[in-house]
Amino acid sequence: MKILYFAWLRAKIGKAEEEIELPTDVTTVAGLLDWLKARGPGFAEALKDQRVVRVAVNQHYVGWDHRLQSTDEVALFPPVTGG
Amino acid sequence: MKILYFAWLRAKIGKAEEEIELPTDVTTVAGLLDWLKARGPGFAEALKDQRVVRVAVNQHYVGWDHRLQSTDEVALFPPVTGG
Amino acid sequence: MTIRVQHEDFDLGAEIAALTRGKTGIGGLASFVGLVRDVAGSERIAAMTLEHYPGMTERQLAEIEAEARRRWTLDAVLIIHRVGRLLPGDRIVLVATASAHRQAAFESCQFLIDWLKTKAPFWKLEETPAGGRWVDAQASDDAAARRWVAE
Amino acid sequence: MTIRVQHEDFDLGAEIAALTRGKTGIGGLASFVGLVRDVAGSERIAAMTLEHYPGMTERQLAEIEAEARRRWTLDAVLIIHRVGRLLPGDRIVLVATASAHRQAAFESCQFLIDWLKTKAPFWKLEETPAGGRWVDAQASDDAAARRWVAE
Repeated sequence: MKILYFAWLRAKIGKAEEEIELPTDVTTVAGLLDWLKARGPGFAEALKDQRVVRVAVNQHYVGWDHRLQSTDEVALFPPVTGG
Repeated sequence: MKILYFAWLRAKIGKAEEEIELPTDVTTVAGLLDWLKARGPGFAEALKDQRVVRVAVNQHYVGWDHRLQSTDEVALFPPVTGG
Repeated sequence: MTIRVQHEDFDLGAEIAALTRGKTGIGGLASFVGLVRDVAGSERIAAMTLEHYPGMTERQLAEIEAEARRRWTLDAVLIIHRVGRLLPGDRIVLVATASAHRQAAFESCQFLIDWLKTKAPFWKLEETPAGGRWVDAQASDDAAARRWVAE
Repeated sequence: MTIRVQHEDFDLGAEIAALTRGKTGIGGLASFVGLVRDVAGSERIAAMTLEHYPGMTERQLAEIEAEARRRWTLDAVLIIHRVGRLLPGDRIVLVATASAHRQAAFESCQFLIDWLKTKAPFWKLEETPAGGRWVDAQASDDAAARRWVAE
């Protein structure tokens, strides 16, 4: 699974994207975030307040309950500030 | 007194402007319109429905009761349609 | 000059660039361009002639601009209105407002065009297949202008 | 192309002329240009870098445009958003809509910028005297976007 990070999430996590092997017990977006948070202090810091984390799967916004596929492109980013 | 006519008021009256000598008993805008209407069929036709006649004195909108001076510039025109 | 009544066309990009140049406090610029349509109701329009009242028109536009500046904090205001004979697709009017915040820019821009349409002495004569026809004032324009009074 | 995400600046006049050319049913064109301000709160901004999510950004903008076209009868829509490093006074975004009637043009233009600001994946990094600072989403932008849902 491809994961992309943007803006201050990217800065805190320290990378713009990565390929991960999704553990079989991680099936939803919420599960993915919990799993990511345990991967290190940068992840824990970036994802500690999920109210300011937006998630897109295959370039569409999704909620915490969204079920993941191993071929998905997942993106994590803060609320948008363009315009 | 200088009087200006615009748009279809000008077309119906047949002139864009004229100098008139204001009769001494004509003191208001309403009085002026009554006096003008009696000057000929073009005037009567142009001024028959005063709901669609706007009046400006010295380039400011005024009401029917506005008191006139002999040195005023009076303009009569239909509701505006610019923009 | 922030208010101009002219026969010539205008260059939107150049006008807006001149309006905002050097003003780095501007966050948003709203603009409206009115164009000559080729139909009015069910009739084809071959051309449109715009007449105005020189002197009073500029004065009214200045008053409308002053009112907008009383109501909103604006960094720049521009009103250009053409007169004379225009063809379908031709630009008639440009209204642009700039402010630190976009809501003020949008609202003041709408206010200016709404009030311009009901207060500034311009008149349109349309050329239709049946001959010349003076455009009637629209009740919808009066209603649009009135919402700025009720507030 | 009615939707573009690009590093380069844009020429407002040329873009609008191209958008309306030959479309003589257009009566009004509303546009909004967002610019980089030199202050944010009390801090001076030396520059601003805009980041986006290539692919999703264009997709979101296309969805926002489609929603505007469902809600209003529009003759033309244009959205240009710049990315990369910009300086105070630089143009960030252009949204323009054209319709037979000015109210539809104004409303749809406001709708597009309101929804763009809360849905399209762009992020701003400001350069302040204290260093880089990611811009926070504004509650006022959420409120502006929500009024188009309640209707």
